[in-house]
Amino acid sequence: MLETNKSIPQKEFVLSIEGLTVSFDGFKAVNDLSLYVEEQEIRVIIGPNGAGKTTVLDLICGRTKATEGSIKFKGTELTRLNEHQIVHAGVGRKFQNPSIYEDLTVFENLELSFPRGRNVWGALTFRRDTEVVAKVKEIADMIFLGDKLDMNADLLSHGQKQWLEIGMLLIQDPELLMLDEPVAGMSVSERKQTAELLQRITKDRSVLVIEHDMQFVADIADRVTVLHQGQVLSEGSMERVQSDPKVIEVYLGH
Amino acid sequence: MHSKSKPFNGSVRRRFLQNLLAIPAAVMLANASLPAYADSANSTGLAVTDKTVKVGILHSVTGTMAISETGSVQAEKLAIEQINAMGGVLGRKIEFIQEDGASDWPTFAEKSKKLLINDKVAAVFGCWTSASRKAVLPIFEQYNGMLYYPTFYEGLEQSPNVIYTGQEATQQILAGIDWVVKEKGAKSFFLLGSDYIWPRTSNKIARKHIDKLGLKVSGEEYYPLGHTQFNSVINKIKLKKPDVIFASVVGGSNVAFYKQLKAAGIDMTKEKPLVLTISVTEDEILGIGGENIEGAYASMKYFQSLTNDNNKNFVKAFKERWGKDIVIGDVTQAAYLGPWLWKAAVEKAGSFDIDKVRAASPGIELKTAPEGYVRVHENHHLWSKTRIGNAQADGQYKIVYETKDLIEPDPFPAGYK
Amino acid sequence: MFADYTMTELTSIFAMQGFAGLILFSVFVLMALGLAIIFGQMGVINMAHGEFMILGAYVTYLTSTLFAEYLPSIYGSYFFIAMIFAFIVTAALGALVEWAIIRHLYKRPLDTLLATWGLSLILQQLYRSVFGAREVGVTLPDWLMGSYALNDSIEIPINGLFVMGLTIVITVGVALMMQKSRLGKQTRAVVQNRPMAAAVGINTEKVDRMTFALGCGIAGIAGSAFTMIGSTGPTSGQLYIVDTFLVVVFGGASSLIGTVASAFTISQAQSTMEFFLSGSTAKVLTLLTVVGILMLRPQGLFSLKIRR
Amino acid sequence: MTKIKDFIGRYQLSHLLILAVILLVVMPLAMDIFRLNLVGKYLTYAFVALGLVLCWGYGGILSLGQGVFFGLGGYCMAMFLKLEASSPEHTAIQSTPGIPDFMDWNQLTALPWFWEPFHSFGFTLLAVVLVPALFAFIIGVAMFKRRVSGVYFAIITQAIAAILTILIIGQQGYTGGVNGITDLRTLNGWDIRTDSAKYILYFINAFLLIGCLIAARYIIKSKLGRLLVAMREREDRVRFSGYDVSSFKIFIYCVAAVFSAIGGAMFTLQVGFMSPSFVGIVPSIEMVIFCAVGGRLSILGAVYGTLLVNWAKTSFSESFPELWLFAMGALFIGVVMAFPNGLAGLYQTYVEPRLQRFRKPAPVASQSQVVSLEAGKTATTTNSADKEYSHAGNQ
Repeated sequence: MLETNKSIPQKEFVLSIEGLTVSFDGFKAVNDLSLYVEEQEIRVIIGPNGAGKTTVLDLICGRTKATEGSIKFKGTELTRLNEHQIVHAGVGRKFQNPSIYEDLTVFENLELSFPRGRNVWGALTFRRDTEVVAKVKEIADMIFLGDKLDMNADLLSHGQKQWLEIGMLLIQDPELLMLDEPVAGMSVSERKQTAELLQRITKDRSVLVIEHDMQFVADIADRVTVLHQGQVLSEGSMERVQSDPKVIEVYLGH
Repeated sequence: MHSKSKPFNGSVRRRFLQNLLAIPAAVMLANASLPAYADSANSTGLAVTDKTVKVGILHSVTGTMAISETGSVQAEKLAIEQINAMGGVLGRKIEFIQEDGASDWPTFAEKSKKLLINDKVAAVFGCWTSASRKAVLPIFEQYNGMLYYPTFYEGLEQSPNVIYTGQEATQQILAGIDWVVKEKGAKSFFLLGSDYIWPRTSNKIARKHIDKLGLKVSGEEYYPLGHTQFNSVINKIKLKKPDVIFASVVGGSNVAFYKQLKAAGIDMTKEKPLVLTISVTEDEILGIGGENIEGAYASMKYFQSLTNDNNKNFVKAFKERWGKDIVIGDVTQAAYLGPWLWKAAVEKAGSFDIDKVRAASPGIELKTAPEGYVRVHENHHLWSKTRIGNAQADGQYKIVYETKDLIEPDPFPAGYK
Repeated sequence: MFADYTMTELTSIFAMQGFAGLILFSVFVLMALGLAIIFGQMGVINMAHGEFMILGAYVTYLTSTLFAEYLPSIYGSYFFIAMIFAFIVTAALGALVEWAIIRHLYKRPLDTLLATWGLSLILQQLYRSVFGAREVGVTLPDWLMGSYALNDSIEIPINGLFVMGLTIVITVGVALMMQKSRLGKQTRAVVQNRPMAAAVGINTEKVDRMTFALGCGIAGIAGSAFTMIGSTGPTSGQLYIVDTFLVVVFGGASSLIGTVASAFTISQAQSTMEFFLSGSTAKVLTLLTVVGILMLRPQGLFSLKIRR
Repeated sequence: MTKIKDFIGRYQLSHLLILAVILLVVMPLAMDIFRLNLVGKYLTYAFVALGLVLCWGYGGILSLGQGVFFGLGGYCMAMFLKLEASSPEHTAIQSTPGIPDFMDWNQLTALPWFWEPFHSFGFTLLAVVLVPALFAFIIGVAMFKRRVSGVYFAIITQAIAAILTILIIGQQGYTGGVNGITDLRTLNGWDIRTDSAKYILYFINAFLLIGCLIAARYIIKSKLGRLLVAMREREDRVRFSGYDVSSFKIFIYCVAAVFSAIGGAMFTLQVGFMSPSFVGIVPSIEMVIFCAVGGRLSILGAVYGTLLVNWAKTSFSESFPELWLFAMGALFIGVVMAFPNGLAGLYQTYVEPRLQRFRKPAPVASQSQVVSLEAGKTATTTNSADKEYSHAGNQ
């Protein structure tokens, strides 16, 4: 572990998690976890079921409150903020199951995510001006839904819904993008497209991904963190992690 | 529109639909088609024809108050039937229009407006709670109607458009307290009531009187309407050991209170403490169960067990009309007086006109009243006797005391003006 | 305020007051238990719960009349039979209601609130048409209405003891049933994962119906027991509904222990405050406290902290 | 004018116009003043139902205590009117002239401090709106910041209604107790009991209602309206799109409270009294029913639903006084089970398609928007139901 930490170049961290612990009625889902993400890094978290992967994302975005520890995002302590304040700070989160507004059209889904008019008064006086329309179109093209703007979101395929949710994050231009299993349930060609999409959109931001699909992980990851029982088991490049005996034991033993 | 007074035939549904559709039209027609009589018996366009006169009955037949108001409806219908059997009023048969106040005060106001404006009734017999009376009062004053109100109540009111056939608080309370002090040697009182205007005002009157007699009020408690748990207050009573529990609990709470009082080992027949209630009539005992209130005393103007001939006839007629198991309480009797007092006033005035009936009302006597004899006071309340009854296991009261004279109604007792 | 009384008096008063609190506790548990099953396990908001209770009371009334007429010799024991009848009748009505109304609304829990409110109106009018608008007096066997004198100043109402005993029996019975019996296990399985329960061969429709009927049946028993302490009239059921829901919600809906704990807390708070303050003030303060605590713990007293 | 047209598409404008014509022309012509006054009374409930469409239909917040706000608005107005009716000349027979009669009966010798400002009509008008808004704001902050929702919120509002009822009844010296505040006569010297006053009040009432409808329409059409729909679907997603969900819930709850309060104040003016029976649970649930009958997602439906239920109630209770509860109960069950979208749903399913055939095709943009919105409506109910169901299972 020490070795891994040393190998990190002295760049500024976008996200630094230190000593993070959360317990549910005595069960420590995340236990004294520390994790650092650099600027423009694509970090993938893997680990067996129940390792605490999703809980870590929940903790970062404020959905779950930490019992102990700190989460610093560009110097801001996130554990003290509400969910929407964390979003305003520049953290975006995609859920495991596509979480979109199925009653609304693709356009409206993206429009609602457009970062303007986020308070009551703003929402009442929000107008659909050219800036909004242009931005929505731009994002829609990026997520391969440029021709489906007027379609109701519940009519999209599962993969398209995943893209839409990613698009809803992109329109907010977050500095840290967190994706929980972005290619789950996608066809092979959709996976390829998604991998390309991720490569493209990570140019000027950091990305934290949870994924099970090892091929996909290998395609996109700068570095990989393996979680086990709420703690970091191993960290480093894909090859390095794959050859770590502890990781092999956990996966085979599982 | 008021098809309910006729029996239904096969086409109820169609008739009903017709009724629904006909409402707006019928309202206008009804206004237009009213008989334009202008004789001396009816110079103000009331719903009076050569053969009939319309009156209203306005009580709750649904909702929480239906429990209490059912008896009043029955009494008023019985009185109307008896009057019709005797030839009606000024030669006209009485037809009644019954409306449901639904235990909801705005509904009372709405229905009273309908009765006065649309139906042009010559009198309304109705209301039970003070709140419903307060809600309709401005309407009766504005449209100049006549209301016969049957319930014993807190007083503090005197309207030219209402005849109060029940007792106001001082009539009921002072005699009762005097009696327990004199006959039972009571020195201390615990006042317990439901939390609304009648018990609070009654207890104020009681407290003032008790103070005047130089005696002690050892506690005063109110519980929300509909409260069902009285064990705490019963413990308090046990702690304070008053000579008298002066109770004005109403509605469903009554049942809970007396059952729990008995279960807590307070045997009311031992009179330690003695229970004096102003709210439990024979009607309420039906729900409480005679065995659960046996020994309590009630102070009011009428009990079913009165032995005068008027009452014997009344009870007999009432049971013939509404079933042998029925009981009659104070308010039911007072409601029965309404149509009779109205008839007497109309006949004295020789007219159905509200103003003339009002002018004729003070001084009207009813020698046939089940409670004995009543007379209408200038202030529209009744002169009446007050009696103390001792509750028996069979659900009836044994009358143990009766004031010698009629008590003058005093709706605005000194200190409340 | 206690200066006027001797120590013995005070001791006995506090003993009796404690007992009054326990009676109130039992009453709350009895009221809430049926609802806790229906609301907690099935998510159905049954606004007609009070009317089911009153049905139990009316059944008790009918049974007592029957016994007085035909079986006066064993009148003293009619109450037990009445409770059984009350359970059967209300449970049957519950099953009927579930079949006719509730099962169509499982996906819309807030709508069950409206539909059962309509049902409560219908039941009220039904009682009024059948039994009359007046309250009926349920005559109780003499042995139930007395009190047991512990010493000179402490008297324990027997019906209070009876209600407490009944509460314990029913609570334990329900708890055992939910833990051990087939229906209980099936109910919990259905609550936790409906499709899976169906997949392993549980007849979920039947389980729903039985659960709803069970909840209503317990309401019926409660109503039967309440003839000892309260009134029986067409609208008496409405007196209980707010308290009942608060007890269940305060307890944390899904747990029976929570319901019992919340009934205990609310009853003790209310009965203590009633003794020191006036009745209305005590009621207001109790309700305010419950609302306040619910704000702090929206999921009630007993709910597991889990990852959402 | 063009601005109004912007947010009420021409299509909806026609419906609103029809309602306005019914309220402002047809009703006054077809009815005598007694029935019209009755309709006016019903319309005051429509304010509450309209508020419920916003906070329940769109916001997903079921409040069983809207009567609280209706009552607060009504009481504010009643306090002003009562003070005017209690001038020293009118109350000369009291032991303390110049205070309301019920205070005198309760041996109060001076006007309580919180009554004093209600001598001013301006203050009263402000209070009618602000007191309930503030109260709703406090409840809203306490509840929604703590994420109390669904059934729990419904039960808590019920408890709040119960608390307020007990308080009002118990403090009769200050509030008039169970009788309420009665015998109100004049408004700034204008006798509100005369027929002409009733006509004028009816029109004021109708105009205010139409004003509230337009305001509600604006809210629904704004991004805030779409956010509410989105929140019912995916509250977390809205939160993680950077919105403070609770502030939107508080806002819509306050709007509903203000609408209810305006209705309450108009009720007091038209009926001439205010009583605690409105604050309680039963009327609060009844008003939810009005909203459900009209269609919980339709603001115009709220008005029609209220009128229909109350008209049925009045007719039933006149024709079959002892049976109307059966009919009402059946109506509630029937609407919930068979027509969950109420009258509006029936209209959309059966009437509208036929009308559409006779209609000239509307401009493409607005039509597509309408269609999608309506498709959204039906989808909303089914999807949210699924979600609520899984919630219930988790509890």
